[in-house]
Amino acid sequence: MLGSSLKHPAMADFLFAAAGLVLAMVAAGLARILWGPGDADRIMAAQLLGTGGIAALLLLGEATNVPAALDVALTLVLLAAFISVAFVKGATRSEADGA
Amino acid sequence: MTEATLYGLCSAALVGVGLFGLIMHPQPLRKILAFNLIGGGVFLLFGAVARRGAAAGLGGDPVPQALVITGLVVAFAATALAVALLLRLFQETGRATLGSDG
Amino acid sequence: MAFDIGLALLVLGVGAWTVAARDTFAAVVGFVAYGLLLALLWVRLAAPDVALTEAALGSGLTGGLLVSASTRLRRAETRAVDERQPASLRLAAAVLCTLVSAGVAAIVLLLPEPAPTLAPQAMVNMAATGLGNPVTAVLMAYRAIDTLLETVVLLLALVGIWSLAPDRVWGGVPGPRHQAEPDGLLTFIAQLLVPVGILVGIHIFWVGSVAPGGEFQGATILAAMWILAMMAGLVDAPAVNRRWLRLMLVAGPAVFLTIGLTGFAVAGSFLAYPEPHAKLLILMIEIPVTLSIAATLALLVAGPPERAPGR
Amino acid sequence: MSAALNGLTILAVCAGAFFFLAGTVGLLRFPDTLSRLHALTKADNLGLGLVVLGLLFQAEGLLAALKLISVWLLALLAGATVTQLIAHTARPSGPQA
Repeated sequence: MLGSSLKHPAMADFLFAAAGLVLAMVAAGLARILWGPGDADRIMAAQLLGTGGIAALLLLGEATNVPAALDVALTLVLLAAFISVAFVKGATRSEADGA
Repeated sequence: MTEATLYGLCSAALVGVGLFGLIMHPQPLRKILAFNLIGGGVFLLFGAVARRGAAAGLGGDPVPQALVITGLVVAFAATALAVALLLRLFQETGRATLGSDG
Repeated sequence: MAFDIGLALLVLGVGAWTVAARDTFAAVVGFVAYGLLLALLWVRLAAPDVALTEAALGSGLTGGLLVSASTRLRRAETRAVDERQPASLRLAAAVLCTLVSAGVAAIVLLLPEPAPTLAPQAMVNMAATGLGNPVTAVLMAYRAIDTLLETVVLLLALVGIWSLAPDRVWGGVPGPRHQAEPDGLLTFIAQLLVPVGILVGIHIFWVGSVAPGGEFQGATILAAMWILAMMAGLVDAPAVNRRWLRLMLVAGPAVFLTIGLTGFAVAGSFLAYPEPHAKLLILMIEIPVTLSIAATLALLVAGPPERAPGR
Repeated sequence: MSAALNGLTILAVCAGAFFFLAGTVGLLRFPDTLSRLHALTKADNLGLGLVVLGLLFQAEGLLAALKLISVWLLALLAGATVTQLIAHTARPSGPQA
């Protein structure tokens, strides 16, 4: 976890700053879109936060030398798709319930 | 201020925010959400304590970290049970509230 | 530090939004975002094992469960909206919550210095377990009793959910039957994601002995993939009275308990492992436990039986 | 050698961050939901791809590189198909369809 690295310290700083920047961008977008009128907008907002969050996570993991961040990113990608499918299935089921 | 203190304070605020939601929302699903929010805050407190205990080449004390993992699993089990109860209530009565009216 | 302050504020903001949102579904989406940010935060707190658990279970599986519940409850929820509480009650609640927050904050600020830690002991004794990941060593060796009881708690929750089934579908199949469309998009995505997800799940379980990961994280991913396959109609949920299913559910805790009891005979106390074989025994526990947890988690999400068992 | 790789990393990560920035600006400026989401999805997936590319130059070992690439591919594929699925469910029941 805290293994030695040959990475240049300036490189770690750069990646760290990039992680912060990407996260800030995504947060700005999130605030706008969570207000969106429909459910579909919102679930896509979460999906998009996912993309940016994963990018930030990968950068952070590389900057602070946590290789397991890759596994966390893989997990997030898989589970984000799972949540979206649960939404689609739940929405169609809700219509069936109402019919 | 260290990052452990910062995240510890963040966890304190999260517990308060979650508790407010738990008290104020009439809908059970919102209460379940708030309960999970509080859970996140409490686990984060453990995380801050673990981070403070960084020693022996580790970034944090593994014992509280393992406790958080156990806690997350139990919180999930409780959430799943609560959601199942709520959905059954909805199936039986067509309502998803606990109000005594109607 | 600027990054940490920003991340902490972001987590707080999303958390507050989850409470404040008027629409329940919007709040649930906020909660999913909250979980994702917490996973980032756990990486910052040097707890990658917890980050994995949060990503898989705290945000992922819980998120999926709440998303489908809130879409199903949609109409009931909108009907129930606006039972506004009186202002005096809101104020009282706000004061109470501020006090609780202040109390927790005081605890954080007054934590003893230097911080007590079990990290050195965990590292010193790790060689005896044959493991390379201290968190797994805590879960499977030092505090194995917690983990054993936890697997039992999961089973109890499942029994609770199953007992909600109406009489006519007792012991039946959870959830609706999802029809697969051979050329459908959902079938495609499931056929793609499920095998990859199973590989990732096994990988994360397997590296858990030496690196961040372990049985809970791996099992959660496997569970999510099973439910994904069910939702896409690739497989049907099993009737909960199937013998193989019941066996699969109890196999993990049963093996765990058996090896724990054997500890009395071979190493002097409950859940003690004889030193040269510790790693082998831990692995013998972990494999069935992972399968049992995966099945239990998936069935917890699937909910109570809704269709008669048939055949 | 390592300096050149570092340079490539900086270049790709900067380009990636730029796309995330562009996505957010598009989000704030486009008029309607659909075009906002359209722009944002494209920009974010490209941003993630460039970040992954940049980190590939730093990857230690084949497994790490493989994981990085799979993260991107999965995000791309899952994102695209899931967006389609959501669009299908959103259309008939959408309030202002």
